[in-house]
Amino acid sequence: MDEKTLIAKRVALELQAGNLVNLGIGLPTMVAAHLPAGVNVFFQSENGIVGMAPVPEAGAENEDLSDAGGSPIGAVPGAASFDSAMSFGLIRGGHLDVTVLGGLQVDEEGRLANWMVPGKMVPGMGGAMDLVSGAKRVIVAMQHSAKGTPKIVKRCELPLTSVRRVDLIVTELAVIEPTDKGLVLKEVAPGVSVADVQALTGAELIVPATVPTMPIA
Amino acid sequence: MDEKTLIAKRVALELQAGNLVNLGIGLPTMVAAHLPAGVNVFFQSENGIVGMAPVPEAGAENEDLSDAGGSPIGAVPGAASFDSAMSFGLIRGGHLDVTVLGGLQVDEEGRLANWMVPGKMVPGMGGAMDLVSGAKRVIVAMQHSAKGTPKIVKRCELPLTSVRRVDLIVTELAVIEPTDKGLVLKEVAPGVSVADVQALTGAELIVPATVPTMPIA
Amino acid sequence: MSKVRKLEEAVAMIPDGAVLMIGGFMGVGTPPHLIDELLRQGKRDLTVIANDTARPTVGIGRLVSAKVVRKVIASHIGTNSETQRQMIAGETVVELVPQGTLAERVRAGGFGLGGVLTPTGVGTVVEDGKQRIELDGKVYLLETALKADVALIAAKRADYLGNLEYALTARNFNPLMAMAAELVIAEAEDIVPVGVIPPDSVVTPNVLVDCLVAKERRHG
Amino acid sequence: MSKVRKLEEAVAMIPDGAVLMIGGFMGVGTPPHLIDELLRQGKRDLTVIANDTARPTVGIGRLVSAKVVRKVIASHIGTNSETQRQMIAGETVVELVPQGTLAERVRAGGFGLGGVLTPTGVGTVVEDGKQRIELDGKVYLLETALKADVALIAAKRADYLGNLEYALTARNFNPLMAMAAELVIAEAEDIVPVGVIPPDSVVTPNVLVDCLVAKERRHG
Repeated sequence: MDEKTLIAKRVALELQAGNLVNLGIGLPTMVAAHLPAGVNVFFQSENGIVGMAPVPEAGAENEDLSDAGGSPIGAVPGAASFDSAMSFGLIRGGHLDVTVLGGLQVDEEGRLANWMVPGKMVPGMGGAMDLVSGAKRVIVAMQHSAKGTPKIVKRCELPLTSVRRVDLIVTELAVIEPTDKGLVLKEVAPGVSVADVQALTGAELIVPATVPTMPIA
Repeated sequence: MDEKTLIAKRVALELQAGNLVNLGIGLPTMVAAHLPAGVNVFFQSENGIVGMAPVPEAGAENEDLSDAGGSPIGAVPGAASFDSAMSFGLIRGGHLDVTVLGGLQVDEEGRLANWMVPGKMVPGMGGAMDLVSGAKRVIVAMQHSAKGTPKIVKRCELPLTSVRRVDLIVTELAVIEPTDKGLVLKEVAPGVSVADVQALTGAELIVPATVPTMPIA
Repeated sequence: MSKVRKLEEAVAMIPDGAVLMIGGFMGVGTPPHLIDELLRQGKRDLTVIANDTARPTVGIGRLVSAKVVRKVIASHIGTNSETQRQMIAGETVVELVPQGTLAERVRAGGFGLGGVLTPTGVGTVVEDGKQRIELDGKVYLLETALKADVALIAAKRADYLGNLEYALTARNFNPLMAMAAELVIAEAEDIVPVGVIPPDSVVTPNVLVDCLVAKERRHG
Repeated sequence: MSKVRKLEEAVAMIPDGAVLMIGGFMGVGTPPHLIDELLRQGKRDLTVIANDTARPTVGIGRLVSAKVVRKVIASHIGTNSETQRQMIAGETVVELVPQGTLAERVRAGGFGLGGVLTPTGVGTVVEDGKQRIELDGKVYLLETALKADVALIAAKRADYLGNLEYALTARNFNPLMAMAAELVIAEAEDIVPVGVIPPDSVVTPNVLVDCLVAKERRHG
């Protein structure tokens, strides 16, 4: 299994039936394909729909129905569409159960930076700041390091997305939970040791007596 | 012609084709029946519709379609319904061309009091404060005095509805325009003299060289 | 996962002393069976946030007449002499809020905003105790968000997931309140299979509704 | 009083240097013929308020590529390398606003609110230069209203009075912007007789629309 699939599968285990979920562009989008059997969730796309689905088959696209990247999507029966203010009312108002977002850095306090690299990449925050500030649960799904440089760091050097502490970090090496005491190592990936994780992490990890392996087959 | 009909007919002359108009409960409601021929306006009811109309005939009422007083209304072709936030967005956002409201007092600065008599009448302001603050034009339609006591006064004793200067006052005796110089007497009713108006007015009127008679047949 | 519950089960979830938002405007768009059942179960000490209290025998007015309301936050009580009497007699606390401000305060609660700046009420008694904020030479009042424990919603049509549609002026405060409460109970005139209401016609998305009151059977 | 105008007449009303709000999200819900005609008439020095600038050859991105935009206020430009290049080169001013905040600022402009208090952006660079307001121990940023000279709206269906309906995710910022500009020009895929669109399906009431662009004839 490649690293991204492993991350997506592990994140999918966090979703519960009936949840309203927003998946960021890129890796987080893969989560939708790995929902456990019987877990039906509603996916929101922040451009204005609850109930987005993949396009059912080639030729079934509609010009007025797209995801936040502008790509064609489908809609489940019972979907609802609305304007951008309502869409972010759902996000900011605490009605979104889970958001899964990519990350550039997460620090010891669980703060995420994922929207800008000064002087290099200025894409804009899009909906990320609202999502991280407003969702009931924020899960960061990202690779553990970028070309060997840790992405989990003592203190974010990149501009923050929000000062809100994220709830969970899922990487190809580990599951880490930011708490008020620090970053707790909750699980390691199959075949990965605690030492492996710590070696690629730029912040101190709190390591419990036993660290289970991710329940991914 | 009775006094209220006179007032309603005169106010109706202020409306222009295509205007979005909100009529308050009571006397202002009568304005709708006296629109000049060819002047089509849209009436808003603040409980959530643009395009309200009288019920066309007995038996054509609908339980889900009422005015701000809860009485059955009709709807013109091209009507639109919406929630209360949108309704007041139209009012507060400057999209409402004219509001016609009743008054308890209007003072020299053109400030209206129409929602409360402390210790006696505490109905609440309903939509009045938003209407007076937000409409492009505010017309007060009221009887000139209450049992001989002037309702146009030097300074309102009753709690204000808004500090915004209203645009026009229409009574059974006169048409008066509040300006930054004071209250200007614009018209008198048929058979009424300037002295008659001043005698029943509790504030100084600015009287131009010629004061025409209301163009009401 | 149908959200449909029996009327008595739905209302049993509401504790005495709850802060309720109740949709409707002079009774139009107020959920009639939920009001009936609140009274039947003898709920008390309620705080009601609503546009008005209708008339003594209509909609929210029935709760006021039954003296189960401790506090009312509304834009007017002028059509209900009993609410006025209770207010003047000090039996019920009444907080009057301009209608457009009430709509925005409820919306802010549901949309995760702390409040809004409105010109309405500046220079009037409504200003008392509020922050004045000047922007570009214009003065506004800072009006803060309202939230509730429970919202009682009247819809025209629902699907079994809880997507809601409203009709004409019966919409009023309902969709705003459906965003602003911990527990959202909706009463619909009709409940249809999922997929019957087109996405563009849904005004309140199903994820906001916790509980849908079963309608009474007309057939069989 | 039909509001229908020829495309070139409608766009001729827009002066150079105008502040435009343009609906759409990655081009979906952006009025294509209005963009075409802006370019054909050589409008310039525009300020564009929009969710994004799509891609260099799509929607609002075409205005950026033609270098007729002086300033962009948007939530992201990540999909348009040309906007990024112009920003870094100092050719175009880009102001980035969180998407939900942008939606509320546009709405506030149209709804007559001075602004809103949002938790989004607190403690980030978005906070720079803004008032922080604390309410009940929670910190918010005061985000102020945005208005425009002209709004360019894409609708699915209009009637001849100007009532507008939208489809699915092509709705996005359109109804908000239709409230917030002095002049509102709407392009609809279809224009139907008055009365065809039911009142509950109208999202933008006709009184907000100044000018409706005629669609091209398919028959006859």
